[in-house]
Amino acid sequence: MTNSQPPTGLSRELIALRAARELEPGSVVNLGIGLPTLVAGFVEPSDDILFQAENGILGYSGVSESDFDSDLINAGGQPVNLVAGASFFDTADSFAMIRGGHIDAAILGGLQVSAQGDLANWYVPARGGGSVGGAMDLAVGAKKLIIAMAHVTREGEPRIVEACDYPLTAERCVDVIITDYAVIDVTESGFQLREVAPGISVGEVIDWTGAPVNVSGDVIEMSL
Amino acid sequence: MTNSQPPTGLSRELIALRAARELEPGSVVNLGIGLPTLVAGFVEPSDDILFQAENGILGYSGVSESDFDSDLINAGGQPVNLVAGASFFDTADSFAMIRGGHIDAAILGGLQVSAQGDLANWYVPARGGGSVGGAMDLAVGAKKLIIAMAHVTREGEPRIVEACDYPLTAERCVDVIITDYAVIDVTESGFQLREVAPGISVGEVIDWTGAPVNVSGDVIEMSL
Amino acid sequence: MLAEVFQTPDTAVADIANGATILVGGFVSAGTPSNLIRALCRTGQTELTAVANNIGLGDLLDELCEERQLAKVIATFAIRASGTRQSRFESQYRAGEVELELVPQGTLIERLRAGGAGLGGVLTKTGLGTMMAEGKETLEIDGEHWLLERPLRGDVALIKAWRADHHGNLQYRLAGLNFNPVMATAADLVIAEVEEIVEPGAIAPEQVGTPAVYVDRLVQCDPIPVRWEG
Amino acid sequence: MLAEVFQTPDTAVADIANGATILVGGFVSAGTPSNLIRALCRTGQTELTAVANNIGLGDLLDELCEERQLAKVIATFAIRASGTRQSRFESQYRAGEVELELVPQGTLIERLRAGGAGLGGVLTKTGLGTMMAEGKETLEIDGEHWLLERPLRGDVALIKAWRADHHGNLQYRLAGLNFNPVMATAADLVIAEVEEIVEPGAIAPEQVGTPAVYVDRLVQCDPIPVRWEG
Repeated sequence: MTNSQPPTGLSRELIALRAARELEPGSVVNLGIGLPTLVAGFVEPSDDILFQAENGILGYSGVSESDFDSDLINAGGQPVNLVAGASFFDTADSFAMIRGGHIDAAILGGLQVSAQGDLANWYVPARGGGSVGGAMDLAVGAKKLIIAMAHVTREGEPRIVEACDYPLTAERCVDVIITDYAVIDVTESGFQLREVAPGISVGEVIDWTGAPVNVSGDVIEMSL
Repeated sequence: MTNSQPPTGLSRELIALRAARELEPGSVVNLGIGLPTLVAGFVEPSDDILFQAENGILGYSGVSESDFDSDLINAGGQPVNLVAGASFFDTADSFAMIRGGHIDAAILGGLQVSAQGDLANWYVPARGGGSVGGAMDLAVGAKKLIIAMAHVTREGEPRIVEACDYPLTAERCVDVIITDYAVIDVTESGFQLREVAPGISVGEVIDWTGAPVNVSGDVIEMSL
Repeated sequence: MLAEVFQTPDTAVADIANGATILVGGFVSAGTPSNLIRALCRTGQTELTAVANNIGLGDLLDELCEERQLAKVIATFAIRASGTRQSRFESQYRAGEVELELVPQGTLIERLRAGGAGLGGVLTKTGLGTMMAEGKETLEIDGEHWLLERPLRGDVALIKAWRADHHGNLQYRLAGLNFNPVMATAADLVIAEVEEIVEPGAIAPEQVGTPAVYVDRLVQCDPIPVRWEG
Repeated sequence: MLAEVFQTPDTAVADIANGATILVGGFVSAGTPSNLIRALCRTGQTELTAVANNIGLGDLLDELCEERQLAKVIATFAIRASGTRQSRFESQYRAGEVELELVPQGTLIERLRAGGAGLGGVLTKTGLGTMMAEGKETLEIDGEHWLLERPLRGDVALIKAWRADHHGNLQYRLAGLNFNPVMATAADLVIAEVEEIVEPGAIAPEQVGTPAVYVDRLVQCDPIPVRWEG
């Protein structure tokens, strides 16, 4: 971390695009509110990805631009379209699906991620209160947890840290972090840099990360 | 109890008829396998009783005499007819309904009932093994538990006893016992005789019951 | 057994008591009993505890804060991520005037299910090692740790379905199910707002989302549209 | 993600291993995967544990006893009330050749649900004070006693639905649901026998009983009728 101005990385849309590329074809995926919601717009129908929404949908295809039906929304309250072969269920069945390990991947927003994979994403201490929604269940239950977020706060503080000082969502749950600067895997031995965003250097990622980042492997530039 | 021959009481059908009279109009009722199943044949449509079956039906109207559909059976495996306004659900929802106290009354068969209302109805020690089905959940969950059974065993042993020596289905669960001889309430202070079957005397009920029976109230003859 | 049909949402909720715990179905705009919520506001009853997925995010539950009818809210979404707009609930919460118990969504629905299904609690990994575990028991079962969460019930449930029959069977449409079917199992008095009431048999037995046994009162209303303002 | 369609029940079950724990859906005649059960018999695999509502009561599960393929059965109905006819299972059970774990129906389904839903156990009053509580923990929570029952999962689930689409969504008819939807959540490999396979979209989203995420393999078969012989 330095005291200089943080570099400008990817837009929210490009973070979402890169996150979409992280999904396996044919997988079942839950998207958190905010940036992750954009991911649905970046998958191809041929990928056969089924998006699950906590409020009880398996198989929506993204945010709808057409008429609003109050009974057809995702967990962010946005109107959605359905794919052929979608299904509806109640919240108990939805979280049996989530908590029971039937979701291949979840992409959530983050406030902080620690070197052992702890996630903080629901409570900003300075604001208090917080809203938790399905985040804790998803963090515990999804087979693979991808965090899509800005690499640093608006104040230039790293969000990728040795230990979270924000209240946790869950311990040891994060597998991959996708930011405007980099793709970083959370491994047994801490953060492992996999990719850097175009225009961002390995040194800048290290500078703006609040914990050691292993760069020993092949670090490549993100393909977008 | 005497060593003489037990008197002949009501037929199974008349026990079922009397048990049917015990049901409140508009109530939701589960019927156990065997004798209790006959009860469905003795309620009037105007009673608006909804029968629930453990295997996932609310609103069957009795055993069907017509074609057998393998997917439309009660918990005893018998084909049933539906009333208008019936519903189907899975076993988890069915036992949420039962265990959660949403069934107004269950009528089950019995092997033994004790003075504190313990029920034994699933395991004959001499035979071993046993089958429990939904009996334990119904005994615990039904708001009112009615036991319909023969007053004595084939060998003339009382089934209404001070304490069960057969393995229990549940403790302190029975509200009413309807037998071929009598209607007996299980109260805080033990068995209370409410009605005797036509042709059966109060003395005979006392003789063939294996525990004290309070006869202090108005004991009337069953109206059938 | 037949559900009782009320002519107005106001008569359906008229006997809700001060201090009652009220389960409120719906998920933002989907399956939300907005007419019943507005009628509850009009009762003027106070010291209420509301259990709902969300408050102050485009829903009408926030209107209960107008006249300070809420003593406590149990919810999963209650505070907006951004501080630029505060709901009435959030303002009162920050002023210490109303209590908030924030619960993870999967834990909230499972606590309600336990309350309705006669189960003694919920054993979940959700919340372990977080603020949600503070003051709660953790059980070790076969070497794994689980958080014990308590069953949750209401005195009243206000729910919304698409259609009802006169027995009280409810049919939902699209994602209108959400919290409604489970909440219908977990309250002493269940009041359902529906768009249409039909004859028994008109809803196919396979399409009943909430069986008649759970529903006490019905009221037919045009839905009030609401929308997320996250 | 798309469920794999197998041409015969035999190919669908061919890789089930010796010693596997197999959840078998159905309730006597309703929703019973009889073609898959017969195919499992033909694999000749042994030391199997079968988890099912019933065995030897008109169902075909009893045929697994013909060649002694079962080491253990976890069920709610396994022994007829009358001793006049014994199933093969009952004979082998009485000879000490196969183990039986008898479980109350509501506990069995809830243990399976916990296994599929990521919950650590079931807290129920069912079985308290009976043989079913022997050797199990009892918890006191807020002054009430609850029996702690363990989650239950299978290596494989054999289930039966009416129709499937190619994604693996299943639709049930009448009382064919019973144990099938929950068992579909609680096994590593889920194989569904259906009467018809249709295009995605042909089953309305509200009529899906088991969402596609749970189903790995599909096989289309004419149902084999079975009937209770209580």
